[in-house]
Amino acid sequence: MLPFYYNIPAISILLCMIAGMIMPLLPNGKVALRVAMGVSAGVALLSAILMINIIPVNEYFTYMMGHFPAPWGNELSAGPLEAMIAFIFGLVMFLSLVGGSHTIFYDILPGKQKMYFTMMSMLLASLLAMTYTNDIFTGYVFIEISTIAACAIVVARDTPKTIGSTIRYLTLSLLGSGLFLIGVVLLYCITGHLLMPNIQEQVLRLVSTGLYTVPLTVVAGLLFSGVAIKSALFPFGGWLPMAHGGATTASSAVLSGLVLKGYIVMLVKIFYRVFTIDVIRDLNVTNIMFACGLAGMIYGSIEAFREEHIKRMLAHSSMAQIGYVFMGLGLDVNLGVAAAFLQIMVHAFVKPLLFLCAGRLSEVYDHEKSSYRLRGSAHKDWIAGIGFTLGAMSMVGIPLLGGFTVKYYLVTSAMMNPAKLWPALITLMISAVMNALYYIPEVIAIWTRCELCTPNPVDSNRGFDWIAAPILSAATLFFGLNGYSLIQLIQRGLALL
Amino acid sequence: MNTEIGFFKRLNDWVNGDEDRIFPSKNEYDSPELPEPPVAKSSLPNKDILFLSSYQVIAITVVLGLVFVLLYTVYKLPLFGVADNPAVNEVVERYVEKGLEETGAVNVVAGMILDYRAFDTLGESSVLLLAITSVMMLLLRDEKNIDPEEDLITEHEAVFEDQSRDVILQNVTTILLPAIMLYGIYVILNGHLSPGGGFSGGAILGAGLILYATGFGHNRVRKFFSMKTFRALTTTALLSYGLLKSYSFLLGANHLPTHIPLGIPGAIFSSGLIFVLDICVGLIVACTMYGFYAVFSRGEI
Amino acid sequence: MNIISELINDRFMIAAVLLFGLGFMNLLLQKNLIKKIIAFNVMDSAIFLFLASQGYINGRIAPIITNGILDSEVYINPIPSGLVLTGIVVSVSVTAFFLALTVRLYGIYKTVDFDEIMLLVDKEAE
Amino acid sequence: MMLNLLPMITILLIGLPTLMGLILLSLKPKKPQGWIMATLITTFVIAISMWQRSTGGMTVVQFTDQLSFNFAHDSISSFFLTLVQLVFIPAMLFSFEYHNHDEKAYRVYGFTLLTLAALNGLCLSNNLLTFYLFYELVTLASFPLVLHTGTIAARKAAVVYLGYSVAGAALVLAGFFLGGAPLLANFSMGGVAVSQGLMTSYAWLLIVLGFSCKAGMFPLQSWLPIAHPEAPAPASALLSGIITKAGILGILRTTYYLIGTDLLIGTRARNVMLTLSLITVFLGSMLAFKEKLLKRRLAFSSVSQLSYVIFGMMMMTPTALEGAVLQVWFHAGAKITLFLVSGAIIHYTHQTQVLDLKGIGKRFPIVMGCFTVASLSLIGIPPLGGFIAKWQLAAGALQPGTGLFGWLGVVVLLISAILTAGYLLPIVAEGFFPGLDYEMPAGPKPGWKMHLPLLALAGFLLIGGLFPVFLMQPLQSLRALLF
Repeated sequence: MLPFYYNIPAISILLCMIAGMIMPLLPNGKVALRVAMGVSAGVALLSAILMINIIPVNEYFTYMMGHFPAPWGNELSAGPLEAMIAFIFGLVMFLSLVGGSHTIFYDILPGKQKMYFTMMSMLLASLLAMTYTNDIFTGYVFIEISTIAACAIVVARDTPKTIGSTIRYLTLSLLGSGLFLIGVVLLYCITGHLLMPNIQEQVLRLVSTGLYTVPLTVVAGLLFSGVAIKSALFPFGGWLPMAHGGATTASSAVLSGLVLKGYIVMLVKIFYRVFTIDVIRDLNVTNIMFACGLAGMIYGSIEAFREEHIKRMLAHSSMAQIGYVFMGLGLDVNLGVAAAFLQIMVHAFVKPLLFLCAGRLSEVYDHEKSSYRLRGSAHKDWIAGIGFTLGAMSMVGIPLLGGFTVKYYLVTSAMMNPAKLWPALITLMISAVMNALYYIPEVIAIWTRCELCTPNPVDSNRGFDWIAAPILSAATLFFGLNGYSLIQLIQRGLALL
Repeated sequence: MNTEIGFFKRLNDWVNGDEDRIFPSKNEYDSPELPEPPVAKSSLPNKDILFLSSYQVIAITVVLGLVFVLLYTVYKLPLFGVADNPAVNEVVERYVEKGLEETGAVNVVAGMILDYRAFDTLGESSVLLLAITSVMMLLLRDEKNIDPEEDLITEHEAVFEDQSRDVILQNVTTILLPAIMLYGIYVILNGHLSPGGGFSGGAILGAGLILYATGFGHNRVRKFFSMKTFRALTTTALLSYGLLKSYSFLLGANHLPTHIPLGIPGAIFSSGLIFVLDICVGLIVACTMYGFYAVFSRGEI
Repeated sequence: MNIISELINDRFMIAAVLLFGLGFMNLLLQKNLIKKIIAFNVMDSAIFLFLASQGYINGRIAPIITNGILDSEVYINPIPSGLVLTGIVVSVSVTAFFLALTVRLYGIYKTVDFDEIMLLVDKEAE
Repeated sequence: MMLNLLPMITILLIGLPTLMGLILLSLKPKKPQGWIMATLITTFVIAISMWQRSTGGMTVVQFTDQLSFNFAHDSISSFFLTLVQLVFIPAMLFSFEYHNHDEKAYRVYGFTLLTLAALNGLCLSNNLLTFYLFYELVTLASFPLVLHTGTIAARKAAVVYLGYSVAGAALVLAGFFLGGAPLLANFSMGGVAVSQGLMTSYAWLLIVLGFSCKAGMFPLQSWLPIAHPEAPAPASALLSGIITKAGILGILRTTYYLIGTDLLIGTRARNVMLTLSLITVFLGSMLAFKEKLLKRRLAFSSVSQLSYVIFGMMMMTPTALEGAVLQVWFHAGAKITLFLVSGAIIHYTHQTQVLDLKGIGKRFPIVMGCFTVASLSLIGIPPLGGFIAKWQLAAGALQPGTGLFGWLGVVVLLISAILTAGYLLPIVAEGFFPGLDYEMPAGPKPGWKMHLPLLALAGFLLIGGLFPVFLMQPLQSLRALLF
């Protein structure tokens, strides 16, 4: 009989899946929303318990899904890092649902709301599974689940634009999962295992004997490019802005904040637990990551600068932020990976904050999304205005906020690798300037009073969706103030992977 | 940026800060006097064509490169059909040699996907749920998805079907349907004993339903298989699947016995959960297949 | 010579790779959405062929223990078959989703040409 | 000292203007003038009362073991702090009359107060991180001032201003990250002087370049002539008089309080800075000379004059540093006077071109009198303040051991002084002696709210020139500490 908290990963995944399955039986969308919110909050709670239990003792454990240990049965594995990520996933999903609830019922037809929440729960389940899995084939299955669910929550709004962007999104995602699958298959062919620890020992044996080096490199490349397509790394990111910009607010928040990150977390886990990071660095995959990351930072910033539709602008900026993550991973130093994870966490809070606030602001002038139509909206909805301002400031990299901490640690880790110092530094600074150039005018715009514009009457039964913005802003501040201790935690977690 | 300005002109402008030709000055929000936002990307088509031409070249080169890399990899991989490739290891041995006593399934593959690696299969079945849900999300008729002429066509078809049924099809259906259904059920129930199982059997059942629908029209099917029954069946099947598997996952992980009798290997009521799970999967697949057909053909079940 | 025999020996895997490349390229290049879907299915089937060929071992039988022989030397590798089963289901579901999107887009724009649709979609006023 | 005033004055100097500004922006009171003046005078009194006192550091937040959020008040702080409070009062008083027909005036007042708060925080901050935070805040708070009129040109100008400032800040950040440990320390007299070698000097170069963007040094000067003509006159007066000084303070802090001069003397980085500053001195004067638009001419003159300061600081000799600080004071006074005068002219005659200012002196004798005093001080004619500043600069440049740059600097300073006379005095001459065929157009005259500030500033320049001791004495003690 294991202590309870060992069961938490499995329980939280199964909880989300079962919640997704019972959605069709629920009477209406409101109830479904409550269930989905309850589930994600529950996941956050459970993961918090898990964190409390394993972070102090720095424990890493594997968990059999069924009666059979590795290498025969499926397994999950969890440590401090996974626990933190899962906690953030649950919490942010909850907050996005809370903050987007009003818009969901505006954007999505009543007949489809239950299906929408099915998708949301399944999406959370797949994200958790990708975080926790110890078995690459399970990883593949849940990648597919998250693909379908993500496309579905984009298309749920059901406008021609969303359908079109979804088909673009789906096509590229299929390419990505195809590459990932063939990578998994090749890995199975040369190692004969599907569970990470067993593959790892085989891989180490192969590396030591020099057998199958070419297939190994190809596998690493395939897995990386599959994930890169799905997480919108620079050359493959064309689908992202339309998809994220067109979806309903909660979907955009979840997609930009969590889904893109889920794949990266799994990729890092594969790199650490399957190949071991040193092998990956010998195979030069990190250099590709680094280059693509830098390119993505510049490209995303420029595109965002040229965009005037506010949500698409945020989506472009997500591309740039993903570039930060891959740059951190590509730096070849462990602190860089930790900084990348810090960026994942910070961005998982900041981007939903921006999306939710942008959604609320756009509701002030009946769902206008182009920036100039948002003028003065912050005065009508000052909570969202302040939230958006904070988020933008964090993106610009004002001290005391999360964004600055991330930049600080990225550069600190870049200092450890002189070969990549200057490109990293210069690109970071350029993209910081670009961030300022498209976020600050936006902020000024929403705070500039506009006499000609006629705001909608504020409807009274909005419920509690205003609560999300303050919590997310608080989280941003928290990351800004406690960066140091968090980096320590993350590094301990990485060491255990 | 107009291009005819020479570099030195620009440099000069920049130094004494004249018109900002160098600095990309963006109107952060257009003036309120503008009645409409500038209709974005009027220059899109030709840009897009340029993009395409280069895009195709890039795509072809990328794919060719990929194919060559993969071929080289295949050349490096272990030979086809030899017994001593790394994939044949203790995992396979245990699946084959202990599978019978541990899962009670004669069909090792069924034992593997439904017991050893059941978590994957759970995910797989929920993929089916997601698929049918998203298809319904897209294609169910509602105010955002109305196509009058298409509806007209469907109406005419319905009328046409009611008046003149295809006699051959109907008779063949009446003869074949019982056999198909029986066969499907057989495949499902024998999932743990013989090739096949929930997925294949479910597909057969779904095919039978589709044949019936084509022969006798949806209204006949809807008499016994309406939206309500569809929801109930899929959800209950999937739920029971999920709950049962969660039960065995959690117990198994905590090294507790599940108290589910494995029965005599080879008997029809054997191999514990696998039997039940096969039935659930079969139901899910059958409903999904028919659901796809119905929703695609007329946007309702 | 050795290479030739190896090529002949590995024909399934090579065919699988070629099919994969074919599907991949068409998925990228085809303008017609239906053809894109077909290409996607070709790609997946190629992967399944690859897996199945990996699982096969000369002179062994399917892993269904009817005659009570419990020796792994007799049967082929069951794992790839299971993976193929999973993969097939996934690809069926994705295909259905893809087709549904295509139907909707055809209903809106009366065309299945991906590029045209994308141009029209980008022109949509939101 | 007996009791630590620091927390109180910090809260008052930063909090009070912030509070007032936010109240103005949110409530839009009809008659805010009294309140604003009360705030400004309060902060002024506080700053004066803290004159030349130095306190220990006060840590507000401790981020990591090294990074902290820290305030302190020392001699340099009080120099800049007092100057800031000193010039905000006349500028604000002037803007009351300048904006008397503008119903959006509350926006200008509010953001001006916010800028004041940010500048105070800048003067009080005790390490580079804090400094950087307030530096960004200064940019963000002064951005709407440029944006105020809301015309397309103003928007472009605002975005240009934002872009240049943020780019500068990014350079600072880059250098801050590069420099690593020595830059995380609190400011201390003479710098920490750890011999970090090349990396530190390049980090210093990055930081100083970043700050000098705000101070309008050559590669990054273009925002001044774009932003100033668009901003309302009091705002542009503050921009070029004080906000540019934020960059100067940054350079001073990094050079004398973080890295330490003895590490930098003779490095390539320092030579680069010297060269750039001299180029800017010359270039600015030339451009101002050929410029026809009054406010742009003044902006270019700021570009040139501010590089005097940078040159003085880069010489790294005690006298030159004195000259730099004096130049900061007197350039602020003079340039604000000039901009306010141009504002008065624009407000009452709507003339912006230099050529249209014929006979303006006959119309507004007092105003143009102040203009004359300010221009004389800017050129460096005794007995006005500017003379002392430039004298000290030249003397510092000619101190032994300065080498080639010393001589070069003096020459460039002289040429630029002549050019300054060339682009400022014709306005005065044309203004007062338009010739016989000039008949004075009738029109409204500036009221006391415009006259009083101008007279006060002119008087400040004169007194500063006559009795510089009240600045020299603390400067003597400062140089004793720094060198």
